[in-house]
Amino acid sequence: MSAESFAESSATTPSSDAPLLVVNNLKTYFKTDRGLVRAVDGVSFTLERGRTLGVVGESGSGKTVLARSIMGLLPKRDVERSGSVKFEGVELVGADNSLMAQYWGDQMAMVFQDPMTSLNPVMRVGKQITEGLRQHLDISKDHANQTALALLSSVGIPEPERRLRQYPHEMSGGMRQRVMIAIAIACGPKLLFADEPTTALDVTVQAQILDLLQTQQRDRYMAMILVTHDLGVVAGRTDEIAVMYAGKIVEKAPTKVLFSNLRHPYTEALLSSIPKISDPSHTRLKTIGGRPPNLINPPTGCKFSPRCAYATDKCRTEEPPLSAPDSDGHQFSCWFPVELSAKQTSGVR
Amino acid sequence: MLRTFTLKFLRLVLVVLVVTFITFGLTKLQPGDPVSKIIPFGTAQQKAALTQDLGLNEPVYQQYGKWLGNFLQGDFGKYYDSKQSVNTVIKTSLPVSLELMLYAQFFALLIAIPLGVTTAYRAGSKYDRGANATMFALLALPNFVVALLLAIYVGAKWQLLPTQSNVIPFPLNPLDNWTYMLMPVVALTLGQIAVYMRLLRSDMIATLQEDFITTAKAKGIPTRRILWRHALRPSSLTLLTVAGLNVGALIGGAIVVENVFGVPGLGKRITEAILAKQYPALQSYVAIIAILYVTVNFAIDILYSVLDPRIRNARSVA
Amino acid sequence: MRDPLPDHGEELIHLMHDSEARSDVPADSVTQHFAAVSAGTVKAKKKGLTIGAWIAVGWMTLLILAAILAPVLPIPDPINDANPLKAAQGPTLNHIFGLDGNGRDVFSRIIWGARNSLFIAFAAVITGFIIGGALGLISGYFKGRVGGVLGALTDILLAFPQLVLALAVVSFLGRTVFNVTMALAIVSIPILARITRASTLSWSERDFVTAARAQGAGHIRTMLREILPNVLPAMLSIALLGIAVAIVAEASLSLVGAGVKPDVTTWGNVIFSGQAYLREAPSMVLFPSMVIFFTVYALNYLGDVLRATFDVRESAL
Amino acid sequence: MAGTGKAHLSQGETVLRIEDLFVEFPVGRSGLKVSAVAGISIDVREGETLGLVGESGCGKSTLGKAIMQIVRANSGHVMFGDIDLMTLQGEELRQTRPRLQMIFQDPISSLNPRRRVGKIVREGLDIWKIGDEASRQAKVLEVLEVVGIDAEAAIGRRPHEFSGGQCQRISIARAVATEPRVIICDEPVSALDVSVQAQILNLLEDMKARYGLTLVFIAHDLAVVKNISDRVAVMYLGKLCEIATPDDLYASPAHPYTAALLSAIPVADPEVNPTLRGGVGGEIPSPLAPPSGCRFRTRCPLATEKCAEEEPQIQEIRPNHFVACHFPLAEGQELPALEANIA
Repeated sequence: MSAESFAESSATTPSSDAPLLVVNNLKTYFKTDRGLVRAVDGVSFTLERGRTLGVVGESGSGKTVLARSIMGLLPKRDVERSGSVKFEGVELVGADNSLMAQYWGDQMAMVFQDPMTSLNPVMRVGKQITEGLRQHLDISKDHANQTALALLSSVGIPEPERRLRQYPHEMSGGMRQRVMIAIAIACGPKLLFADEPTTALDVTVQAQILDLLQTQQRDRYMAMILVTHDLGVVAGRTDEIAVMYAGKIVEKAPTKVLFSNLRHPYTEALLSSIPKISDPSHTRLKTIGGRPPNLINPPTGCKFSPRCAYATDKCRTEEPPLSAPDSDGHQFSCWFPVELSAKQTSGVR
Repeated sequence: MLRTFTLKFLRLVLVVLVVTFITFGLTKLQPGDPVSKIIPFGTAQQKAALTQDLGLNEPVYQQYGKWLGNFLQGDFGKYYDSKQSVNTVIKTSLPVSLELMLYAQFFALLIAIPLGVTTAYRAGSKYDRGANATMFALLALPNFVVALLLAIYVGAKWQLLPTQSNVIPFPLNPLDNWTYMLMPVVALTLGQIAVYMRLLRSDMIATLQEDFITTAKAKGIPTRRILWRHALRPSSLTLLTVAGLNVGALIGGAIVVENVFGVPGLGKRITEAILAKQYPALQSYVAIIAILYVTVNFAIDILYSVLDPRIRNARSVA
Repeated sequence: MRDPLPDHGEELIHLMHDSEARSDVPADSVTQHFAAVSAGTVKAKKKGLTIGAWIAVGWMTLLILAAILAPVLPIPDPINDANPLKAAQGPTLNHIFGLDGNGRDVFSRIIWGARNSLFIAFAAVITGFIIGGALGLISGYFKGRVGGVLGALTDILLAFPQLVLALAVVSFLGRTVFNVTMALAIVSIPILARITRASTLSWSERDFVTAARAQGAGHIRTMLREILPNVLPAMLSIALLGIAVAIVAEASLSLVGAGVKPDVTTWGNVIFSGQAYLREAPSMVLFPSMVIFFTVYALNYLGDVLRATFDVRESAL
Repeated sequence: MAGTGKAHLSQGETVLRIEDLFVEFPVGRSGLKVSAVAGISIDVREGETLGLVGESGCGKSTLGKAIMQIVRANSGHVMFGDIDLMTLQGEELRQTRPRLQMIFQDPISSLNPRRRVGKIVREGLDIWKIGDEASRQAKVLEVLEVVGIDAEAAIGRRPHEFSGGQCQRISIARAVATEPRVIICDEPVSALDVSVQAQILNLLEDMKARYGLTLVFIAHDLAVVKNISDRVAVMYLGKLCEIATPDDLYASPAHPYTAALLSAIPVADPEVNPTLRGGVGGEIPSPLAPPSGCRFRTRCPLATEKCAEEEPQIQEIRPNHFVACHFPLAEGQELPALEANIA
């Protein structure tokens, strides 16, 4: 296929010894009329090259803000961002946009949720792909067009020549998301964010897009952060999963460990409230009582305590820290983690 | 595409017909007999002859048909008394008004677009708030107030520029032309700047919040390019339409401004015709303005569907 | 009870990405004026009015009170108390706004002018509000043939440049207060019809309208109880701006000699009569112009506040 | 896919019986028409929950609205008891409203932001003048309490003061207030977070038991539909593919489309390799130009020429398991995995 055309780009920087991405105590607060919204409230993790991290949470958990905060895509005004994001050892928190622009699209890229709105409606698809290429790689217009063509076929778009000349609205949702992926991988980034990349798509198309993301990620040895609310989406496609609640990571573990040995009551509740295809019809669902947390005046102690079935006074007053990783690399923040024996997730399917 | 074009064109024709008919009907609704107004002291015989002459004894629709027939053949009628042809008047006054409006439109957009783009980008900053507050005040400043202020100070008090002018055609003497045009153009332009700037600003702010702008940013595209290449085009589509529709306000403004400065344009001629009760002439003027207005908007409508690919191929996708 | 901000994190992101399709663009100068005015000066805010809004309310109250009380106020008669010997004077202690070309007190003429100008503007816009509102509500709600015909009707009315339409009506029918009011009403009907129609169209897409129909609510009940309360803020805020535009239009008509006859004191007539004395006594033009400016500014501002309070989106135009 | 035919309609009593329903929409001003619902027959029995499932553009929501007569169908019958709703107009149709209710997808949009919750829930009672003032008020309090809303506190508030899940509860309260026989639920949980979704699904089950309701449950999420339904109908491009009891349907789908849908669902189990399952490529074709014969054939790994020429009729392949396919999958037979997936 087209490997040569971007070989030069993906092989530019020699890998340094530092891990690809180290996020340390990242906080992102929004200033609003009603108070400070703690959308991301102290998140830390490390991501190695070529690995996949799934970030799972419900709406309001801060997962989308986290992705954009790491990438520096949030507006500067009314946003407080602190902590540290080191990309190959380079600190990105506090970097100005002109520095970030060298990373954006080149070193790190993002696929957004809604392919309908994330492409410029009045610009041809080809232009939207070559634009980024020509910004970062010093190549001719012709060369860029050739590369775009190769990219489109590599993301599985038939008749790429014709598609290049089309506008986004002339394509189906699945095709548009493929174009978005082509744009994101164009310059051979080392880190790809996929923010709910399939939520706006139909089930059958969703599977195709997830497969595509996975093959591209492996072929190009990209690290990927897959943000989603759907535990099913991350289950078979990630190396590690972080579960977010109220702006914090409440549990983080290698994917297989998390599903077989979950410790945080929120993860447990989340898993058991999803209807399972394998359960018989009319199976009574387990629910999580209460409401999602208020991010302006979050509850004291453990943020999940007001909704937690196991909560005690200690939970309501003292906030549990994220534990150090155990031998499996499993971390969780809970005073009274779910006991292995009490697990009710044997039939997770 | 052709089908929509035809449909829109038919609509245009229909609107013009209805508009001219309503205008025509209005002249018939007026109290009193026009003949008595033209020759109040004429004999009964003279009046009857004039009635005959003007075709006033025919049914309204016939009169309208006759007028329309003449109008379509380019005969816009005559003034009652002087028998001066409306065509001659239009020939000299319409270009003046068009020049005035074109200048106003051009300068308004020239100033408003960069202002709109930069304030949208720096929305909430001191610069933005300052520009915005100024424009908000300008919106409340009727153009006759601007015109009168200019006339009082620049014209009367400081005598920097001539008021009560004769417009020198541009090809004859560009400098004179501009000297006479400057104040009318400024009076007409100020309010338009505010309208366009605020519109573009709010559209740009909305566009800048769109996902595809984040996509462009995430591609590493420089801000300048995002603003001018990615955001301006989708935002300016609304501006384009409004600029077309705004021709209506511009015409109204031109009438007022021409009167304040005595610019011999169509607006001045219209008000003269009103005061002299020159109804046939007036009717042609109104018809010409309506046609001008509807045609400009027709053209913009077409231009719009050419510029916005979503509309251009709406049918092929659906 | 919903928490103040259950998921503001995402909400802010959504705010950043609030992409409402702007299918409907403002179609005439008042709606443009409206869109331009409402293009976000006043920040959406907490309950209560800002200082600016209070000043605007104060100004309008003062003006309306003066207009109503004009006959009992201790001011000279605007028409008959003429003193040709003291024509066209600048401001003095006795005549704070000066005297006009006939030696009449400009201050008194402005107050009486407010009486007539505000009456014309309010009456015109209220007429437009009722007729245009009804037309817009009906044509937006019944999208079929009825809506099409009414929509076409408003489009035709809108195809006239407004001032030209008003000029034509007044010059053909005569320069009376009634005719000027009607001319401005005719101008404001299609504007209000259009805004109401656009707003109705977007609201009637909402599920709660379908839900009301599914409950068995008739058309009239649905229109009046479900849609109208939601459309009203947009209508009111454009009506406020419409009044501003009508005030300017009345003055413009007078200025080109096609307004109400000079024996009725309106702001337009006051300015018109001062035009001949620009050199001698610019105050004759300046003061009424300033009053018009403040009034239009106040009305624009209040319209904007109303829009921000009720979150009327410009895209709903 | 599928097809037409009525083999699956039961002989006995039904609450709703839809026959040969066609709904067409004009496309812009082009003069073209798209059939959102293209000849569907289906019935709903007393007290059951019928699940309607399919991807976007399959016509499931249009079908729901056409049953409600909110969208008027072009032809066909909608028998509600003994009455054909399609023949009713104006006032006669209005009279059936309290017996047939609807719940919508977007809980925020389905409540009037300018009215108070008490008034919203009372609307039906007020329109139909059911009972006196006191009994209406009592009914409002009752249904609000039943759906789990603090009634006394809620009636004076406006919808924006409630969360999405609570708004959906209020919608349900409004729907049951007039004591309907049937409620059409149009994607009632797809706008909600999973934790709230479970609450609403449980609530619907409770309401059904308490008020003896019959539900038509429209959704795109197969797991949700399975959880709540007594029978599930799968739709594709305006036609019916397959209809069966959920346990049977999900265990051994007979229509290749059903099988593809099922295999595409992401499973929350890391042991399952998602790329090694069967599936289908491509996307739903434009409803403007639907494929000839079986509408699914363009994406079907099993399609033959026959599928292009002949539209399959609905047939019973097992007791209470109907499918519209020329080559239905046998029990245990799996859809061939996509080559692209294996590669």
